[in-house]
Amino acid sequence: MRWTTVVALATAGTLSLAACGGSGSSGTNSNNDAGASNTALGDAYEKVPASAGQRPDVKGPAPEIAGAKKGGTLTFNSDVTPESTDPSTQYYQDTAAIMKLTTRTLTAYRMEGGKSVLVPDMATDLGQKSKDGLQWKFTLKPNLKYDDGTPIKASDVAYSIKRSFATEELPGGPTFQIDYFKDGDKYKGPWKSGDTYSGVEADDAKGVITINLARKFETLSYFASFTMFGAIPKAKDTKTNYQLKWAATGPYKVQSYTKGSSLTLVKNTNWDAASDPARHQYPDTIQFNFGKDAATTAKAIMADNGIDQTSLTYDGVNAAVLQQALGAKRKQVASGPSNCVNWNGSTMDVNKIPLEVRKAVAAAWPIDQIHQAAGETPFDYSPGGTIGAPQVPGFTKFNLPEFPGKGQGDPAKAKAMLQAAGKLNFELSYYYSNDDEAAKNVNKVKVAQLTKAGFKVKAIGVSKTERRKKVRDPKAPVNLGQGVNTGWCYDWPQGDSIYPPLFNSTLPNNSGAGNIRDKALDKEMADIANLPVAEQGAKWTALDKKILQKYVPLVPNAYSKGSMIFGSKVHNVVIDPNQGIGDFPSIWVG
Amino acid sequence: MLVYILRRVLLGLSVLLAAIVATFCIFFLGPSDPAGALCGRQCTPDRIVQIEKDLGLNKPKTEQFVTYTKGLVAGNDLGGKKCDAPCLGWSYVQNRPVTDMVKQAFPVTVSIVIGGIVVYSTLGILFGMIAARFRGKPLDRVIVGVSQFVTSIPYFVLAQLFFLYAMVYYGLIPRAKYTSILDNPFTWFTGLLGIWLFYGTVLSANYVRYVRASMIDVQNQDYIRTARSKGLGERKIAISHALRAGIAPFLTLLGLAVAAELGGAIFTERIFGLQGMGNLALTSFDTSDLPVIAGVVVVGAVIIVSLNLLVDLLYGLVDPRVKLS
Amino acid sequence: MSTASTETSETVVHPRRDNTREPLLEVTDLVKHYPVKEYTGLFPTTNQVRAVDGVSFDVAPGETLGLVGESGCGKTTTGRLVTRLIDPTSGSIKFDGKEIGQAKERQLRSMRRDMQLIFQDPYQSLNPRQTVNTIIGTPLEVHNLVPKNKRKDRVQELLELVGLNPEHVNRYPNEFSGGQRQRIGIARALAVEPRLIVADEPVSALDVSIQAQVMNLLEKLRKELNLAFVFVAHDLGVVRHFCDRVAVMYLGKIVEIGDRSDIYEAPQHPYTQALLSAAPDLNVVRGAERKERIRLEGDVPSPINPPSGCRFRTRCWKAQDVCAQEEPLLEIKSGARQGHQIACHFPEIKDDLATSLENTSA
Amino acid sequence: MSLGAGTEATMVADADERAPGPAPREGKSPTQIALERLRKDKVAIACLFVIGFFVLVAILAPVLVSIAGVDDQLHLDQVNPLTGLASFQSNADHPFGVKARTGEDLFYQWAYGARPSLVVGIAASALTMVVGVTMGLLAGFLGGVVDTVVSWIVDFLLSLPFLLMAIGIVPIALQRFGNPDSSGFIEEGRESTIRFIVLICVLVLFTWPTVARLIRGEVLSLREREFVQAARSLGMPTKRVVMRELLPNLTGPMIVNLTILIPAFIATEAGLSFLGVGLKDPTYSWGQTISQGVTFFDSYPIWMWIPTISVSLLVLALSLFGDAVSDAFNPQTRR
Repeated sequence: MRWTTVVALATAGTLSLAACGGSGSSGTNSNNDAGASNTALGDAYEKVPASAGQRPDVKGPAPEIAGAKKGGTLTFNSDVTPESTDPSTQYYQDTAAIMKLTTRTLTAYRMEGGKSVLVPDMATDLGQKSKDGLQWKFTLKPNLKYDDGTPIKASDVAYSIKRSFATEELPGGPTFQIDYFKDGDKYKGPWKSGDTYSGVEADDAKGVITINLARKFETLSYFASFTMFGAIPKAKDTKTNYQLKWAATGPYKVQSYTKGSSLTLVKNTNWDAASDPARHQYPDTIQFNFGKDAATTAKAIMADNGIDQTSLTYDGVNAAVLQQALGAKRKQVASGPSNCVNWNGSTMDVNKIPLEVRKAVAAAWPIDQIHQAAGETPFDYSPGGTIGAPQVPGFTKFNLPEFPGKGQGDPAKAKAMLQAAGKLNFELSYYYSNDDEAAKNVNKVKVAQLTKAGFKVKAIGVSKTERRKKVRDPKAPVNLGQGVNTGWCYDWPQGDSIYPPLFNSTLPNNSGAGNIRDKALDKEMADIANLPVAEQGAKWTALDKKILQKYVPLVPNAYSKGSMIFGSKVHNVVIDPNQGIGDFPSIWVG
Repeated sequence: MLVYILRRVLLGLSVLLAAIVATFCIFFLGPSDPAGALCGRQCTPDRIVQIEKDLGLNKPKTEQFVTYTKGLVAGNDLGGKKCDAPCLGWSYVQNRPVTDMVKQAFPVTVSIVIGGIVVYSTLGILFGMIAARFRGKPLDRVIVGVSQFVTSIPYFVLAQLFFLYAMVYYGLIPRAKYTSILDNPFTWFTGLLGIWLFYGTVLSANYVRYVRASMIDVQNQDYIRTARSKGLGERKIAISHALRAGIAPFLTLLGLAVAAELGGAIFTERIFGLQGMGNLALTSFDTSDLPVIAGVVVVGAVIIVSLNLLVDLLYGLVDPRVKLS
Repeated sequence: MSTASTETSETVVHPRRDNTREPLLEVTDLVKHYPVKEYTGLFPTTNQVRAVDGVSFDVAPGETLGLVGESGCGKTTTGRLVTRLIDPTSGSIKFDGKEIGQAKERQLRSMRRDMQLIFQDPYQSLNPRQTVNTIIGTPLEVHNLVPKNKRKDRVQELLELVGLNPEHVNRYPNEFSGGQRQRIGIARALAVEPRLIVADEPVSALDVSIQAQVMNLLEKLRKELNLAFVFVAHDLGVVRHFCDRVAVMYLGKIVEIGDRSDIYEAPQHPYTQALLSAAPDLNVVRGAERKERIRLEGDVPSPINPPSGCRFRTRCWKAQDVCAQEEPLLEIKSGARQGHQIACHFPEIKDDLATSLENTSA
Repeated sequence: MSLGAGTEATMVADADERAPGPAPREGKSPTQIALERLRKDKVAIACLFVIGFFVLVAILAPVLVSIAGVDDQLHLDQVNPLTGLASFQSNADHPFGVKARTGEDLFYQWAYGARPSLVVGIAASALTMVVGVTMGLLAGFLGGVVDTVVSWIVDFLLSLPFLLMAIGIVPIALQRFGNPDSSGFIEEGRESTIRFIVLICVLVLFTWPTVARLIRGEVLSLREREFVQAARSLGMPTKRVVMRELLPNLTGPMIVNLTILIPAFIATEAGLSFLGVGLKDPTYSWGQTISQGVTFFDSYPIWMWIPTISVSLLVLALSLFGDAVSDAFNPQTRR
C-alpha cells in the first residue's frame, strides 16, 4: 500500500504515482470530441463521479467506439520522463497508462461510458478464490501470443510475478505481493531464491496460475491488473535492461525506445483483439516524446497546427494555456476525477495537538487560498470533504459541516474555538520546502491565516529533499503536516487501499496520517477488509465519517483530477478515474 | 612534429586528469545522499546500506576515486552491475550506467553544435566581410547594429519566441526533432534545420563583429596595402588575402568557444526539447543525480581539451607564420 | 628647435695608444646563446642562437667606443649584456674593476647608477602614461639623489641641459616630437649622473635633420660631463663623427677593432671594407666619380649554425681553404697600429673607401 | 569574449608627428585623451544615460516602491482564481502588473531586480579583473615556473564546461553550506545568499583565465618595450616596475575588458536564472522574473517584457558603451 503524491501542480506536470486496480466507477467524465462538454468547470466542477464495479463475465473484443477511425500517428509529449518501464516495477500513472498499450495483464480496467470497470484480460475471469480465501487461481485464455508469435504460457506469468519479488535488482515497484503472498517476506526473486516459490505456481498444460496467500486478500483481482501480472518470457529477460526492450502482448509493440527521450510503438500483429475486452488498436503508430517543456507543449497543442493536431499531453493543463482551456479551446481539454484525495499539509498529530485545537485548525484552514497559491486550478481538483475518493464502489459522498472541503476558512470562528478551549496561542509547527516557489507561497498563506486565527506558527523552511526525509522522521519535533501530508492516491478503488495505510496503529510514527494509535480502529478496518468486495463500500463510508469526527487527523481539501489537452484531430480522450490519466488504447486520430 | 603532438597530448591529458579530480571532488565529496535517491519509495535502512555497498560508497573517498578513475579506463563492476569502460559511474536515479545515457545524448548535442557552427561561421564571415568592406557606410552600421541588438536580448527569450512563432504557431520551419543520422540522414537534416538556422544566426551576431574587426585589422596590414597598390580588386583582396589571414583567428575562436557552444546548446536543447547533453545535465540537476552531471562534465572536458589540441595543430597547418613551439 | 643645433665642431679624439689607463668597462669573452627548440624531425633538437659569441673590448673613462655592423650581428645584444638587462651565458664584464657578469639584480643596483642606456626608439622608450616629470624624476627617486622638494627643479635643470623647455615638465610623451622624446630619454639617462652610457642606435629612428641635433647634443654632453660611451650604430657616418674607437661586429664576433682613424682610413678586414664602401656617397650626387664599390653576395648566415672557421668566409671574395678550417684570431696584423686588431687570415689595407663619409655626417 | 581586445597594445604608440592633429594642450595622458574622445561620442553619452538610469533604479529601489505604493506580499485577490491571471496588465496600484496566481507585485520585483543584475555584473567583473590581471601580470612578468603553472591553471579552467559546472556546483554548495548544523533547516534568505555568492564565484572562476591569458600576452609584449628596459636599467625594483610601468599601460585593455565583461555577466545571470541555477527570491532578479514570465508571454505579456526590455537595454547600452570605450582607447579606429 503506499503512496501517493502531490496532485500535479500546473507548473510541474503530473508525476503522481499509483496506478492501481479497481472497479471504480466514475461519473462525470469527460470529453469526446464534437462538443461533448467536459467536466472541468461550472456545475460539473463539484459533481461526484459514480461508482462502477467488477465485471467478471466480460469477454473480448472491446466494443467499437462510434466513429473511430483506424490509422494515423498519435503523438504524446510530456515533460516527465518515465523512470522505469520494467513491467515488474511500474507504479506510476504515466508508465501504467503507456504500458497498457503493450502489456496485457490478468485483469484490466476498461472504460464503459465514463466508468472504469475491472474486467478479465488475459485471464478468463477475475480469479477463483478458495473457500478460506487463501488460494486464488487464474486461468489463461487460449492462443495468447507475444509479438514474435510465440505462445504465452502460464509459467511466463508466474515468472513475471516472481520477478517482482527481486526488489534489490529491480527496486521501486509495488510490494503488496510481499505483504500478502505466502512466504512473501522470504522469497527474493528468481535470481536470488531460484525459480521455485510456493506463493506462485503455474500449470502450463492447463494454463492455470495459482497464487497462495499468507492472509486474506479480497481485492487481489484489482492488484492483478498491475503489469507485474503480465507475461515475461524467461529466455528473453535481460534483468535491468529488460526495461529497454520488453516483449509485447498488447495491441502495440516497441519499435524503438530511447530512454529519457522517445518511445515509438507500432501495431502488434500477433495481438488477438477478440480476446481483449479492454484495448483497441486504432492508430498505426503511437509516438511518445519525453522531457518536452510543459508550457511549450501546451501552447503548441492549443495552437493546433500540423503535427500538434494529432498530439496530446498528460502533463495537465499548463498555466500558460489556462485561459484558452477555460475559454475558446475548451474542446481540447479532457478532465476527470483521479484516484487521489488531497489534504494539502493539514495532517495533525493527534498525540501532540488536543482535539479542540485540531477542530479549530480545521475551522481555520484556508482551503481555497492554498489551492490558489499552489497554482491549482479547476483542472486539478474539485472540492472534496472526505478521506476516501467518491468513485470507490459503494462509497457515498458526504459533506460534514466541519469539513466543507472548500472555502476560505473562518479564522474568527477558529479563534473563538481556541479561546473556549483555553488554547489561544497554541504553537503549530511544520516543515515546508523553501526551495520551491509554490510551497513558499502556500506557506505564506498558511502563516497569515493561522496567525489570524490565534495560533502561534512556527514554519521551518528546509530544502525539498530534506523535507521529504523530515516529514517521515518518527522523532520530528513538529506537530503539523507530518506523515502522508499532501494526500493519498489509492492503488485500487477499495477502502483497504486507503484507510489501513493511513491510520493503522502498527504503522511507524509519522508514516500514516495523524499518528492515530487505536487498536479498536485497527480491528474495524481489518474486519471491513475481509468482507467480500461488494459489501465493503458502505462500511468504509461510515468509517470515513467516524475518523474525521472522532480523530480530526486532517482537513480534506479536494478530490484531485487528471487532465489532458489534445489536438483537434485526437478523439476519445477519456480520463480513467482509477488512474487519473487517459485510457490510451481507446484514443484514435483522424 | 610528432614530439610536439605528444607534448600537447600529454599536456591535454594532465589537464583532463585534473578536470576529473576536480569533478570528483566537487560532486562526490559533498554531503549528498545518493543511496537515498536510488532507494526509491520502499526504502529501508538495510537497503540504503546495501546500495551504498553496491556503489562502493562505504569505502574511503580515495578508494572511491581510484575506482572511478579506473572505471573510466577499464570499466567496473558495481555490485554486480557491469559497467563497461569508459565507465562514468552509475546513475542513482535511472539505475543504469551513466555512459549509456551520455552515449545516447552525445550525438544530439554534437549534431546541434556542428550544424550551428556551419551556419554561424558562414553568416559570420559573410556579413563580417561585407561590414568590413563597407566600413563606416550605412550597410556596415546596419549589420553591426542588428548584431548588437540581437546579442543583447536574452537568448532563451529569442529561442522561445522563435520556437513558438516559427515552428508552432505558423509552422514556417519544420518542428525540431532528432533522428540519428545513421537511421535517416534526411530526417536528421530536416529535423535539426530549424535549430541550426536559429542557433547559428543568433551566434553569428557575435561573430560578425569579430570577423569585421579582424578583417579591418588585416586590411591595414602592409601586405594588403601592397596588394591593393598592385591594383587588385577589393573583392579579390578580401577573399584571397584577408580571408586566409582571418581563418587562423577563426580557429582560435572555434577552440575557445566550444565551451560556450555547449552552453548555448543547453538552452537550445531545453527550449526545443531535444535530449542532448545539456538537457541530460539539467534533468539530473533536478533529481540530484550527481554521477550523471559529473559524467557530462567529464565528457565536456574531454571534448574541449581535444578540440583545443586539434585547433592548435590545425593552426600550424593553416597559418605558416605560426611555428609549433 | 634646440640650443645645440649650431655646434659643428670636430670631436676631440682621445688617443688610445697607451695601455696604462685603467679601463672603466672591460668585457672579456662575452657570450650570449639563446636556446631554440625545433620540432622538425622526430625528436626536438635544441639549437643555440649564438647572438654574441666571444666578444672582448674595453672602454676607458671618457672614451667613446662605436659598435657597428649589419642588423642582427649582435651589437644591440652586446649593449644589453653590458648593462646587464639580459644575463650573459658566459664571459666577464668588469665595471670599474668590479665583476658584474653574473651579479644578482640587487648587487647591480649601485652599478646601475653609473651605467645608463639610451634607446633606439623614442616612441617606445618612454612610458606613455607618465609625465616628463615622472619619467625623469623616477631615477632621482629610486636612487634617492635629490631631496623630494628639490626634485622638480632638478628635472627642469636636466630638461634645460638637453635643450628642452623646462616648462614642459608636466607634459606627456605623446605631446613631443621624436627628437624631443629622445632628448627626454637622454635626460632620464643623465639624471643618475652616470659615468658610462650605452647608446643603442640613439638616432637611427629619427629624421636626418634631427639626427644631427641629437648627435650634437650627445657630443656636447660628452664633453661637458666627461662621459664614456658605448655607441651602437649601423650608420658609419655617425660613428665616425662621434667615436674615438670603433669595433666592427659580424655574426656575434668582433672582426676588427681600432681607433677611428684606423678603421676609416686603413680598414684591413674585408667585411669592414665592404661596410665602408656600401655607405652612400654624397659626392656622387654632387658629380664626383663613383668609387669602387664592394658588393657582398649572399645573405648573412644563420647565427644558429655559423660557418666554420672565419664566419665571414661564405661572403668573402678572398676566402680560401684555411678560412674554413681555422678561426682567425683578433690580433694586431702587420701594418696595423697599436690597438688596431683584425680577425682575418688575409688582411689588406684599403684606404680610399671612406673619404667621402666626412661630409655626409656633419 | 575578450578576443577582440588584443589589438589595444597599439594604443601606446600615441599621438606624434605621424598623426598630426590639433596641438594638444598641456599635460594630457592617453587616458585623458581617450576620455575626451569619449565625451564627444554621442552614442556613448546616450548609453551612459541608460546605464545611469538603471543604476539609479537599483539604488533608489526602496524609494521607488514606496512611491508606487507596492510591497512584496501575496495579493491573492488581485487575480482571477480560475485563470490565475490578473484582469489588468497595468494599473495605478500595480504599474507593471502582478504575478499569476499569487498576485505579487511586479514593479516591486523589477525595481529590486535591478540590484542583483548590476551587483553581479559589477562585482563579478571587478573580481575577475583583479584575479585575472594579477595572474596575468605574474605569469607574464615573472615567466618561468610561475608562467608555466598559471598557464596550466588557465588551460585547466578553460577546459571545464562552464555552464555545466555552474549547474553542478549550485546544488552542491546548497547542500554543503545550506544547513551547516545538518538539521536541514535553511534560514530565511540563506539559500538566496548562497546562490548569489556561488553565482559570482562561478563567474569569476571561469572568466579570470580569459583575462589572465590576455593580460599575460600584453605583459609579454610590454615587458620587451624599451621603457620597461629603461626602468630596469635605472635599477627600479621589480615590484615598482610592475606597478608603475606595466600596470598603467594595461589600463586600456583592462577598461575595454571590463566593459565587455559587465554586460556578459548580466546576460549570463539571466540565463542561469532561466535554467534554475541562478538567483532565487527573496533576491529578485530580472532573469528570474523573465524565466517565470516567459510562459505567459502571450497571455500576460507585461510580466516578461518589462524585465526582458530592461536587461536588453542595459546590456545593449553597456556593450555599445564598451565599443565606444575601446574605440576611444584605440588610436587606429578613430571615428
